[in-house]
Amino acid sequence: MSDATGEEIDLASAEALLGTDTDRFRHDYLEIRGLRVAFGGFVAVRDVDLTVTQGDLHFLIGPNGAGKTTLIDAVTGLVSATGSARFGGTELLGRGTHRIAREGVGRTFQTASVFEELTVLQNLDIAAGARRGPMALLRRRRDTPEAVEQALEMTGLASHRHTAAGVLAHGQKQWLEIGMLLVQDAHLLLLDEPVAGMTHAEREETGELLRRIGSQRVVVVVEHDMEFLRSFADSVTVMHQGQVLAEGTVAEVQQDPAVVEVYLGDPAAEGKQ
Amino acid sequence: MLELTGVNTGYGRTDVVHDVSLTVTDGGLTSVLGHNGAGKTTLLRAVLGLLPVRRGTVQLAGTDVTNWPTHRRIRRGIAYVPQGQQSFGQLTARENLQVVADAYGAAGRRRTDEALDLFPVLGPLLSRQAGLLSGGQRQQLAIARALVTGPQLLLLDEPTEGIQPNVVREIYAAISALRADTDLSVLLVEQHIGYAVEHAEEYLVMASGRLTHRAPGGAEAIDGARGAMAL
Amino acid sequence: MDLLLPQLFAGLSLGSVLLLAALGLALTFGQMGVINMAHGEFMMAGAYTAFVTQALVGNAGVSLLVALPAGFLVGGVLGLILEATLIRRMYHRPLDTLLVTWGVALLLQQVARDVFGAPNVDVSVPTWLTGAVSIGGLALPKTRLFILAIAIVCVLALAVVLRSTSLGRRIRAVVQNRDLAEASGISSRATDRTTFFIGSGLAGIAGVAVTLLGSTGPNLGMSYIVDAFLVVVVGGIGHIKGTVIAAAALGLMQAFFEFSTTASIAKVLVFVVIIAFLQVRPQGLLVTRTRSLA
Amino acid sequence: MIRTLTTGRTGPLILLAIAAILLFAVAPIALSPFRLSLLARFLCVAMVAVGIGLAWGRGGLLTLGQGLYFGLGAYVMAMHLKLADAGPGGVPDFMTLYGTGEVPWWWEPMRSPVVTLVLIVLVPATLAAALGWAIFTRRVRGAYFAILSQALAAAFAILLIGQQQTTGGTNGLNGFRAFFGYDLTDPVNQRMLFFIAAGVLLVMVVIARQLMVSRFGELLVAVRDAEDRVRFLGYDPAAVKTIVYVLAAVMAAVGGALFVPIVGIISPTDIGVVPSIGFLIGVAIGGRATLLGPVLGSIAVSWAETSVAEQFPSAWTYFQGALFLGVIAFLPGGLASIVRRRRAAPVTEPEPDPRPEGRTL
Amino acid sequence: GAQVADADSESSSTSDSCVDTSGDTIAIGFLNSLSGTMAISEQTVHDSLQLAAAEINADGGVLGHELEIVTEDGQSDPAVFAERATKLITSDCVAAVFGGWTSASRQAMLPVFESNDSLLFYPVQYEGLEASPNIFYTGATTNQQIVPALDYMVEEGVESLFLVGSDYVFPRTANRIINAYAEEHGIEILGEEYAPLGHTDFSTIVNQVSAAGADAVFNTLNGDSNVAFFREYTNSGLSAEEMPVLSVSIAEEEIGGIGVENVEGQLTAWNYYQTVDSPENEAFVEAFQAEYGEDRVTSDPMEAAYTSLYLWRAMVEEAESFAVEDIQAVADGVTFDAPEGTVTVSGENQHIWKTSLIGRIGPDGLIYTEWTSGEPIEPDPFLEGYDWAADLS
Ligand SMILES: Nc1ncnc2c1ncn2[C@@H]1O[C@H](COP(=O)(O)OP(=O)(O)OP(=O)(O)O)[C@@H](O)[C@H]1O
Ligand SMILES: Nc1ncnc2c1ncn2[C@@H]1O[C@H](COP(=O)(O)OP(=O)(O)OP(=O)(O)O)[C@@H](O)[C@H]1O
Ligand SMILES: [Mg+2]
Ligand SMILES: [Mg+2]
Repeated sequence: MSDATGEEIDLASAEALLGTDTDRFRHDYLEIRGLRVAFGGFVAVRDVDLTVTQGDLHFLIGPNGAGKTTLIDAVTGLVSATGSARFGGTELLGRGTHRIAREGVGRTFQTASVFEELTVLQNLDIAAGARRGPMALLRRRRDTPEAVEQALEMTGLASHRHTAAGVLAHGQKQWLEIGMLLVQDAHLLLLDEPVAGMTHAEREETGELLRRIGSQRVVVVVEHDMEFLRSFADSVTVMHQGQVLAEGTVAEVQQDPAVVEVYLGDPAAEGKQ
Repeated sequence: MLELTGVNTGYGRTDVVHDVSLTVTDGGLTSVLGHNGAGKTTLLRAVLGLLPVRRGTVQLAGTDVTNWPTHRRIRRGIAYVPQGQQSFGQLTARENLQVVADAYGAAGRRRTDEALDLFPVLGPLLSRQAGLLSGGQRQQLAIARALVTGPQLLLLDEPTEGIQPNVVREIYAAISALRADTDLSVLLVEQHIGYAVEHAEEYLVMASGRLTHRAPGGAEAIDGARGAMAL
Repeated sequence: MDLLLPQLFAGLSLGSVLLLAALGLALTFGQMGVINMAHGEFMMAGAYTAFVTQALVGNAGVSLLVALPAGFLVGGVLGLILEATLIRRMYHRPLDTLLVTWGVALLLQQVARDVFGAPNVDVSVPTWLTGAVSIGGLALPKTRLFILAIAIVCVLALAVVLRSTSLGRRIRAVVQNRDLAEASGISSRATDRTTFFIGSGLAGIAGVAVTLLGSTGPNLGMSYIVDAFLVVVVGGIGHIKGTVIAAAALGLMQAFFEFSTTASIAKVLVFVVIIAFLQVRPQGLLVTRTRSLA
Repeated sequence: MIRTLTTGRTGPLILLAIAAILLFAVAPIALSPFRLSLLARFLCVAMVAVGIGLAWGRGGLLTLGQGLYFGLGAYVMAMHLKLADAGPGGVPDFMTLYGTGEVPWWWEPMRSPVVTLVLIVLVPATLAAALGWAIFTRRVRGAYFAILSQALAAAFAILLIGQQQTTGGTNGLNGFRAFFGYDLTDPVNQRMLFFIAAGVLLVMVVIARQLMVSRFGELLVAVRDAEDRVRFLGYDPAAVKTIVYVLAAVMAAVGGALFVPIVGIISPTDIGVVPSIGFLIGVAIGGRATLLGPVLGSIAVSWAETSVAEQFPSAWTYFQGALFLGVIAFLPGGLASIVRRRRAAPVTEPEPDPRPEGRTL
Repeated sequence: GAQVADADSESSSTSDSCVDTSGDTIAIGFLNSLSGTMAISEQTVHDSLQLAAAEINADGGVLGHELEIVTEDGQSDPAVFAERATKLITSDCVAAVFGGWTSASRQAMLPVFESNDSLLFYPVQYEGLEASPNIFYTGATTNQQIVPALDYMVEEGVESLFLVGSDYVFPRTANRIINAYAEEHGIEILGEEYAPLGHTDFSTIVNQVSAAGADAVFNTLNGDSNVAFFREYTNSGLSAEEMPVLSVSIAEEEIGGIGVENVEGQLTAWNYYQTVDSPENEAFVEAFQAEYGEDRVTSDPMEAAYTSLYLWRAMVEEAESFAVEDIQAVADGVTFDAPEGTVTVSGENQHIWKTSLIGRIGPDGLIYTEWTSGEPIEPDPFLEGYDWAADLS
């Protein structure tokens, strides 16, 4: 599948990378209860309950400023929050960011964030290595770990392996980030607008990849692209002003007048898009 | 309005964009499409003077501006909405607009009000630090900031990325309206082929830094564009 | 403790000196991110300006009033030259500015030594500033009151410029995103120069002011630079208000520690307190909230 | 050719071997005892530079306060030499002259040579670990860290100066007669000191090299570039930074410890703000992110300082100022960047923005 | 001329001197800080050393050899002093080195001169408690400066003192001596404060001085700090009439920087002032100002440095040899009619007999002798001749 320029997602490699251990994450689920985030007097997220299980590609949508990113920030320890967010039976709130990550929680950022000075390969290798012992860290990397190799193939960045990540184009960085999540062996993936800025074909590929990942891991995707959502979402939560506005399948929320009102807008006009 | 002839540009010593020529007519809209990493952003940065043009020329309303500093080009009537929801993070939303409006006196203040009318979301957020806004809020702020300069040529780099669907439509409606009212020319980089091709006079497809396809726009051209992109 | 009030004044007065020294840094470092180690030498240039004006004007009273704006100009012009020749290339690597300007500082010191001679020169205190004002048995040296006044005027002026003028907004915009500022029609070159001019000019004023208190010699800058940076850091980078509070706090602390221990121990204690303080507030007194990675 | 030497897998080893031959075989023959002990002093400074190269060049920690650790190592060593000179149970001369004539309790451990050697490493390591951990977990970084580290060096120097009776104050500690039983005035022993310094430096370079090519080295660069991002991968950046900070501290301390018998004095003048910044210049000039750059740079700078100052006394300041300015402004990669052509992986150059917020892109 | 050693340069054994006396010239080293914080003071000493060397060369040199000066910069760093001293001795093969200012620099150089058996002439008043056979101390030791100053104060009826000093060895040692003296003579010490070198804010210390209300202040502050101290002192309304300050580190050079108006009428203790009335001094001041400008002043350390070179010449000519051991052998009793008066080398401790002078700062910035010990005082660096000082060392 990967073409000469290597700039395309290779699902076969994803298969190899993910297929290693099919039912390892069978019992994982993310459970958020009564989550509340306040910045000074402003409450950005309030009383959010959300349950996401493995095998369910879950989408989180809502108007700009609804609190989607803030929710992810809270779960990953970037902002402090009250309430509860449990994953695999472990309470995440109140822990340090890197400890949460070690619990198997990974995320991407709304603006892609990779190690600009390191090569693509080094980026992936670092992501793969958080559980390495000190001795392994002090040794030189002799060969590319298998998972890293597969991630390179999968993200179509194999030909860029020695390119500094900083010079990648926007979309390439986003793929690299997803690749880093996979080699990091995250069981819970929180993706903040992962297909923003991608072409239609690229979206399709990324969507397929996410679907594949979602069958084995817990995945939450924040996205504004309704077409993408319709194609790939299993279930959807709509947030508005920090609260959950609606929940259900794509069809259900699309019918919800409140969602149309604050988010989708006039469906007639939408047809034109 | 804008004319590029044989432009080469890039980073460090390597060229990323090769031999691109394009024209945006007065009041016209030209779209640039292309895969990730094709060089679209790089091209826009060269038009703005943020990157040096190593070969070729950039003409703005008949004047050769190839070697002008960026801010002079902006004063000449270009406005830019960069990719990635950029703002002056530690200034408040209001100051983000003011800092641009300052240079235009009363006209700047008037256009600030107009831009705020266009993005009602921003109203209650004006005194919040831009760096604290959500991604979509920042993107709307970025477009507003561009409009405050009262541009004749608008460079838009994936302007609707991260914006909720109904607002996306409003933004495009607003751009159409502006083009109708004033004589605004637009150079648009987009991934969403729909608007970009339908309303364009001409659309171009880039791949690996070169133009691989160019054709007149229009609703009927969308399928053709899809085909060209898939190549 | 009958020395409570005099010590309070001593602390505030030391604070005002620190503030003057730090104010320009609050601009060039706090706003622009340039770690200008030659700031102290710009102060020194201001001090020598006071010396030269005195030699030209003769009358110490008049010359001080002439020296204040002259010092501002001298400091500012030195800053401009530094910005245009070196700093300009280095905005994307702020830590390196520290080392380059350190080199500049060394050069300026040696230039001063060669031009004015190694020994200190005498800048006389004008007669209308000699002696003390007595308030309720408390003798407040006039020079210190004068410096307090200069500090207050400078702070207010700077605050107004940054808060409510378009220059202030431009300065902050350029610092935060140079490319975006250019692409919004702001000339980052001109803005940088203006900012640096004002920041360095303030150092010049500070230099003129401290001639009233201490020695005017090639080493003048060195004695202020570390403290001045600490003031800005403790105050919180980019916050003039924080700088003011920090300067007062450090001044008072030094004065009271010094009173109950020795000046050396007091200095060490102040450093220890600062380190402990940064444990509690790693970004200084006033913090700009951000969404990291947003 | 040079490119393969500095970047290849075996290249650095070859360079190292050449360096070893130069140091162990050529220098002792070619140089007079005076020049040899000068070179020995340069090697001590180069040890500090190796540590700075790791911490600053790789880790982005601009540490302006290495004088603190240099001083700790030096003073521990100097205290031992003083006590050894005084004989068992004896009191160092300056204490009787200027003080109470009693040896304070915290001097006592340094009577033992073994304990001294352990403390030379342990004291700075513990202090750096404690400070580093405290500073880095609170995410003090960039310019804040630089200025804080500078203040530390300043505070340490002031503290030493204030303790005339127990630390020698501004005079520092000097007038050592013997080094672990070897007469320091004997040129043979001076030569032995040179060999020790050269050996220690080479070991440090080997350690630094191993770190640079290891995954830890990559992690260090990652932390330098995007500390927050590293956290989301499950690493604790504070730990990474603390480790390299401790390492740099220990290298500085060992350099300081050897400086003492070689130069014959340690005083606060050698450890305050000014010398601390002085340590950086060689690193910057050689190329901070390279392996040998800091070492060669700092030796070259020390050598240039001495010869310029000998030829044109007082012109050294101009020269030093110009070096700082010229190299860093116009040659940020140091001299190494001239030698080496651009590599595929630019693990060199800039540092993270010192300002607390990140740019929005 | 006497042949001291073979001229094989950089010989491997450090204790053999390589001084070359075979030619027409003889090399001597000047080692002063020409850069860094101490350049303020040491440059002046360097100037007067140059003057003395030029005069001696004009006068036919030393034992028929013209002086060839090797100048090194100590960079205000003791370690550099030690290193440059080694270089002067072993590479430049100088017959003697003149320089040093801070005690730290002297102590750093001491082992170098002892192990290489060479000579250092150190021109600054210092804290005593030292006597190396390889160093000639031509400035005052404590019993030639501090003790006479205290004697003077007792004579003037001072009953209480406040001690202000910089935080380093000289003030700390001086103050120990003063405390011991005070105890013996019934003087009350009302306070003792130290400021770090280069300290610039003296409001707290002056507040304390002013509150304590002593009869006088004994000031051992060094360098720049004096400027800040005296300005603060005057500005808080204290004056020489009310509470005189006796300083031991302020010479004519420093007064310009402090501003005469801030120190007029205050006291100093030295062995030389520019105003000393003697034909030798008249000649010295004239020559110095002719060389360096009418506006330059001369001070005690400059004079001591100037004298040190002449003393060395006198000793060499007495010994008819440049060899260290020959010089050491004849040193005792060698005299020179210095600008400050006749000085004599003490063979016992390599210090020199000097006359102590208490001076008062005049409105013209010069210092005028107020009181004199009358005759040269024998140097006693360990204060062995003073009972009250028995516990000091
Ligand atoms: N640190 C903060 N301080 C104050 N307000 C904040 C902070 N962080 C976020 N906000 C506000 O919280 C609200 C939610 O922001 P968030 O980024 O979560 O929105 P979002 O749903 O991700 O929107 P978008 O789709 O535009 O990315 C916004 O109004 C934002 O301005
Ligand atoms: N700062 C830089 N330095 C070096 N190369 C760069 C830099 N920025 C981008 N590039 C390279 O230039 C090429 C074009 O990048 P550009 O950002 O222009 O693509 P784009 O078409 O805008 O892609 P996207 O749709 O993802 O935004 C990419 O291959 C990228 O690797
Ligand atoms: Mg968001
Ligand atoms: Mg782009």
